Amino acid sequence: MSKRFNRRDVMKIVGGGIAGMVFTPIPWKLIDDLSIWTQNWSWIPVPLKGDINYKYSICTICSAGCPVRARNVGTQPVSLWGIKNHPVNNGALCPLGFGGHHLAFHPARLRHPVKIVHEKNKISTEKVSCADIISLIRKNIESKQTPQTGNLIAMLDDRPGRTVSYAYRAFLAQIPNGTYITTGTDETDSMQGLYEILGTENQEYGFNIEKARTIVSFGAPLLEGWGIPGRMMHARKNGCRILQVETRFSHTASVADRWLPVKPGTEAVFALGLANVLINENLIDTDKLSYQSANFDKELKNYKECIAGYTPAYVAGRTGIKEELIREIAREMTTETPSLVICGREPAAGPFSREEQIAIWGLNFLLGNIGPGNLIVPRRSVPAGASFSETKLASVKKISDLPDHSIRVLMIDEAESGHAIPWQLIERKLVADNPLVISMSPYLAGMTKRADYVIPAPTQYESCQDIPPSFDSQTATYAVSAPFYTPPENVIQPTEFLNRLAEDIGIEKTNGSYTDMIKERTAEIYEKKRGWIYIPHNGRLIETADVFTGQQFWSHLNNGGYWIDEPLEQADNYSISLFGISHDRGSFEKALRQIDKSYPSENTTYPLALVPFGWRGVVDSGPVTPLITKLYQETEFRKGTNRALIHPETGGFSRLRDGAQTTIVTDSGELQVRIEFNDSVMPGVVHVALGPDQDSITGVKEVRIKENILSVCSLKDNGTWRMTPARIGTV
Amino acid sequence: MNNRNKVTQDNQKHPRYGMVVDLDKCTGCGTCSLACAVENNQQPATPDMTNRTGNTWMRMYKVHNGKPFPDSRAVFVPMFCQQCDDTPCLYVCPQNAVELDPMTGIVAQIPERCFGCRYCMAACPYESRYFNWWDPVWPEGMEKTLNPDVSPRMRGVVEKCNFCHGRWQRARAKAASEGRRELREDEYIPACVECCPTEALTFGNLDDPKSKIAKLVDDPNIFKILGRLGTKPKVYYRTTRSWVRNAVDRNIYSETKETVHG
Amino acid sequence: MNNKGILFFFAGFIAMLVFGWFLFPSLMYQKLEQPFHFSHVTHTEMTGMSCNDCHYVKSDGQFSGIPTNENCSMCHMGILGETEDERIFVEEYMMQDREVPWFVYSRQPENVYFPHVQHIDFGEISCERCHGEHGTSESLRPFQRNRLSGYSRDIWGPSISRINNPAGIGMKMNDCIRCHEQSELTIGCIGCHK
Amino acid sequence: MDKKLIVRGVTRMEFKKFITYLIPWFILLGIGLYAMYLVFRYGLNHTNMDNRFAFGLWIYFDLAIIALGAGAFFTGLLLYVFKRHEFKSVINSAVVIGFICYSGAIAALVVDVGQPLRAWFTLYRPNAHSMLAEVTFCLSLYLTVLAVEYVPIVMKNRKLKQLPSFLVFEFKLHKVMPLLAGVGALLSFFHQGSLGGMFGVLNGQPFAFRETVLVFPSTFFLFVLSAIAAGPSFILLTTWLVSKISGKRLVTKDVLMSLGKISGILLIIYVFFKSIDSLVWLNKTSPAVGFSAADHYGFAPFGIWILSLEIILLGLVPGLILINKKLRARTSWLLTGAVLACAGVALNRFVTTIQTLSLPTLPFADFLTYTPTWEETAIFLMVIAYGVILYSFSFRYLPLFPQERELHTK
Repeated sequence: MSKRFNRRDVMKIVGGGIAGMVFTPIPWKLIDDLSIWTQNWSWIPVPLKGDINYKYSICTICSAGCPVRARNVGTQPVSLWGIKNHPVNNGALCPLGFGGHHLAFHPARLRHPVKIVHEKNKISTEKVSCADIISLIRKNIESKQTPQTGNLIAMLDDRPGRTVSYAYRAFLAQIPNGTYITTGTDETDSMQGLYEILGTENQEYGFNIEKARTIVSFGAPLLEGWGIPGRMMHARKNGCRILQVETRFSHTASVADRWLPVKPGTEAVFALGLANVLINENLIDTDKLSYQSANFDKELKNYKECIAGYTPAYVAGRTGIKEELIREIAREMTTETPSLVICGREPAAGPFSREEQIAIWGLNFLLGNIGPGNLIVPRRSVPAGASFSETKLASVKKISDLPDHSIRVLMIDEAESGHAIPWQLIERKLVADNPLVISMSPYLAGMTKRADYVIPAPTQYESCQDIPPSFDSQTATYAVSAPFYTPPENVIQPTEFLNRLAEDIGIEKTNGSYTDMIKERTAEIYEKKRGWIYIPHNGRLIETADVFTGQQFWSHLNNGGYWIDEPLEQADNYSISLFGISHDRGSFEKALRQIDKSYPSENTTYPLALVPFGWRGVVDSGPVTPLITKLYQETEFRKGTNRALIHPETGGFSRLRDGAQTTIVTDSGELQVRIEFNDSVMPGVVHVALGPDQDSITGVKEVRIKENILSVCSLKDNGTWRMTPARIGTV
Repeated sequence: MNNRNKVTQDNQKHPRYGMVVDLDKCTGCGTCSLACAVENNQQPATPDMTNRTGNTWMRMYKVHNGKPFPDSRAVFVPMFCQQCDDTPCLYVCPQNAVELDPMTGIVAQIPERCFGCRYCMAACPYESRYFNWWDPVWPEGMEKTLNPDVSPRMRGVVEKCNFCHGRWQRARAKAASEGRRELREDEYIPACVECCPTEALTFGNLDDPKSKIAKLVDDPNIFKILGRLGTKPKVYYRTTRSWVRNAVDRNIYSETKETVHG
Repeated sequence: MNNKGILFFFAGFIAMLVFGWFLFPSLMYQKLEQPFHFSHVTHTEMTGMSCNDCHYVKSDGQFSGIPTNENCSMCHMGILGETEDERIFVEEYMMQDREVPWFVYSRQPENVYFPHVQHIDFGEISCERCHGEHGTSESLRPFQRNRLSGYSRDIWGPSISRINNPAGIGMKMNDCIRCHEQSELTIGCIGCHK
Repeated sequence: MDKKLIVRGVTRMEFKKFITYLIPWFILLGIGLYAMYLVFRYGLNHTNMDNRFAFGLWIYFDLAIIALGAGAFFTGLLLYVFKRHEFKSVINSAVVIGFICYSGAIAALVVDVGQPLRAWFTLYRPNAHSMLAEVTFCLSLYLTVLAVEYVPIVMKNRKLKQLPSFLVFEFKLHKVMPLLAGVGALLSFFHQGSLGGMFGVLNGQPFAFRETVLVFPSTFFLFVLSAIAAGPSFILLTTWLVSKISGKRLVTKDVLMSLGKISGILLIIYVFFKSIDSLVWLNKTSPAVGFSAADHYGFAPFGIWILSLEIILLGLVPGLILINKKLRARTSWLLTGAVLACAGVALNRFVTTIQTLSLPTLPFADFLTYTPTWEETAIFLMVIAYGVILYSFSFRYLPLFPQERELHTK
């Protein structure tokens, strides 16, 4: 011990310590705790804990209004489910509906009024106050504009019929040049042709899908979220046959009983071909039909002359469907009865033109489908509520009816129809110098990206909303989407915004809160004591007459109840005109020829037919649940934005690889796309996908305005863009 | 493995859950995928996630008949863990993170025991196992919508469909509070079965001759995908169309490859 | 090695043993005080409440756990008694409508599913077996949190070596398995893992 | 400056030059460590592996270097158990190469798994059925054996030799060498086999699945056989390469020829069994589950040529070259044979890992391809750099080739 303590001694102590450590818990506990630590990293999210309870409400993502049952932890919904055997939709919910409770936390959510700063290809936001926006609008309203430069103060509402829509109209009626517009791209718009044939505007019609054995669908994505999605699914489950007339091998076409891939733009020709067979082979019941039209004989004669040219041989040449098959389909329509013909729309490709719609809906008349008890049934309208019944309302206009460069101030309502809306459709109606575009939206997504200012609106399940009947509903229905939680602090209800604006410019405000307006509307429905109310808690239908008080009726509705009207026994008078009231035969035929001519011919600069496609609700418009990536990005089950599908044998692409980046060129511009060879695409056609708004889903910090296929589609004056001549790559 | 022995011993007592997918009914709406993701706390994709690195326990395929336009037909095939009785992934897992559950017959994957060697993924012929290539990230606030019955996974582990066993646990607790040890047929069904709008999916106890599924399995149009591999899946598919059968299953020799989209 | 070498070696060896067995455990765990003290005895003896009044199995089979403000509000609308803890509870939590962020001694990891109902009804296990004499405690002992894993000391159990842990003491997976094996219960991983 | 450390009787390059030569390798090591940090911090999304291509470059690399590293145990077996004393001149080098291969493989594996902190679960509660559990056990045990075998070589360093207690220890270690060699051989046998078995047992992957021979799939034995066939060739190659680079004669030529001969004989045996195995698999095992040869070899670029290349050009041809005494005697032929043999085993491991995962099993799945990311490549190169650096230091300071001194003084 006398020697100095040296380096070797330290080594020995350390050695002893290391040897000793093996006999202590240190290494063993550390190794254990470290591995447990990997289960418990601070960045792994932890679900809420708490009491599990259930609440009922209605989904407001699209106009279908599907009832939902929310499973909550405390007050926070953690999942949404359909309500089994619900009379409205049989308990089905679409994939978007399943993510409805995510939308409040969407990465693109706005929580404060903002000004949008547009830079090249990208946008950023600056916080502003609501008062700033209001004073800007007031200035624009007050400034004296000459009609030449455009002076309309417009409100764009793509889901008319809601209480808020009436509030908009009442507001607009009070201010000079106030105009209420819809884009006319909703599925409801595909019904216009039917109303033209029936010569009625105030009478609503719906479909008795449950009764149909066969549905001939012209472009309607029946199994992908058409109408109230659950109804069609249910009908399909019960064996309803689907004949899909559509150029694209869509999901519906893939599983339909027959896929009839007509050349793009020839759907109406195909319909007239079917009419030709129906009439010439005497497959229609003329005696029965003659009751439905005042001057039936004349109409029929006229119609016969018109379709005489559309012989199966001619139609086969035009559409690409074999002559014999056309006959077979027509016969099937009268054997597998009752059969319904539906004119729909591919969510991204735009509606059919008025004439095409008339040609297609006309088949229903020949099949005797119209009228109470048939497949296309009249239904009552839902009253607007006491506060609007005596107020002056602005009339409903379609945006394509307005002259170009006429809108000075455009306010956009957040609720979208779920269908694609090309921005040019709106842009060309705005004045050239400094139009003011204000969006009332919870998100920086879809059309809001093009606005100048955004008023943050409440989103799904944050405020009371009402649900007018879906366009396909066979009776009137009404439901109220009850909120699950309160919106964030700076969020402003659109009606509240209107009230502030009204106060500022000194016009009359609406009475009470938005919930009160909805309550008034329910009171009016209750007054009539018609129909039933479905109570989701116990699955019972109660007769409205059996509900004791209006307050009770309201409380049922506010807890997920669904009011369903009685079927209408008798329709208002209608007088069928097979070319539509406002159309004579000449202009009808001319319009069809026009469409015919627009089909691209080979050996021109633009030899291909460009047809966009998408999925209802996900066509780059509003936000959807971030989990939609399960069907797009993570599986490619559905095609993402700017994916171009062509047949490998479509001429001139021998240089292209599958998956290559290339450009699509049309008259309106060009767009970068990724090519995908697909041998079920019609040769000569190129389909380009519109997918979800990827930036907003994945929460990318820098929001880009990405050009999509709609920006190169050529927009017709009638508001359609179904087909555009195009070419691929640089020549 | 002692657990496997237990399964065979106790077979009479415990249910053996399975599923039947009716391919003729499926319309490819994709609801099951989303309902599964919501139920089982699967994270949304990160910006660079692809269809090869995503996490889709319930995955939809669009399978083509191989004929070009205009004769193309397609069928939608929901593909998820086939819950094999002769479980390829179980035999290979080095640390018992996979188990054939003795109570239910579910092939259970315990992510906390998994160290991410991915050997099971190489072993699975159905491509139904998913690795967490990324940290689980939800948009801010959206983690509040997580299902409390399912624990979120961390990066670096494998996960897969487990017939929503969180629902099974809940159902058992409910039954226990009523004094029952066994579950009634409709008390426990996975999220995908509950949400399917066309009732293409049927779930139940394969060993209970009275159950709906046991009757379905007797149907001559029932088959197992890659049944010849001998992995004995408990998920059955059904179709009456022969081309669907040929495109989905390798029951005959095919020299021509079927093309696939989706 | 010479004697001196052996001596140094053992000095290191013993020092490490002392450190490992006595100092290390307290370094591993962080002691945290509960937001305020709660006396189980006061609640059971003075008011005659039973355990089941606050901790019970709900109709869907789920265990209620620690009562929420809603349950407490039946009595604690205003300040009862004069203790500081009562004041904190009422003023800082009840009145502000905030739930008390209790540290739960027996909180299992997120991936564990523990159904109380099966253990109480079928297993006939008394609460004390796992929770000890917590129900008759005067005040709340400090919560010990593992610095690495974040879990309660009660999961690991009081003995750092985990040797000879009696049944019900320690709530790691092995403790569960041991009890299940003794009662010959067939249960797989997903019986307890979610 | 480090003269005192260098083995007595041999010359090594200047220290500065030595360091300069190592700099690029250290740079590679550094890049690899950065890539490793990225993977540990952010997860395996930094690789191009995916849910179907669950294994990539790293697993392939592991399988390949473990096969080539088999030279270590096999030379040890020949020397200590079969008393082939001529291999004493390469055994030290072989042990170092073995150690590098195995430790490198484990380093790559640690990055490859998603949660390395949980890897000990395998040892704590293993699944006895899993080939990977067997691999893990054998690999970690054998790495220990290699480390123990490495120790006496380190202790032969001039400086360390001066410590008397080390000398005693080294002497004692030497006595257990035959035992270690035997244990090592047994462990190696099992883990080489298990690595082969890992794929052979995959009854869900008809391309990989093989018939069972004595409870193990046939690939179990084929992997052992191919590894011990290629191992000596790899020792041969490295010895030649080190000799070229250092400009020293390290061993006598007969040692290299002897290695080549053993490699050749074993290759011929391997090719024989591999051919039988392939025929049985293509005609019986695979068709029984509905997969024809066309299903396995119908996807470009993996045609049937890859099987022919593996068996004939990289199996039979080097085998024939190496067993032919005349050809073997000529350095160029000897090296060609050895290179082909090593390439053959590398190709075999490639086919086993990469081709298995490329091929679709589901009738409606796609054929997939895979390219590693820079991070994967960097970590792969890092392991190689680590090997080069460790070997360089060993070569400089330790007597890896006992014959060198003799040959030097001659």
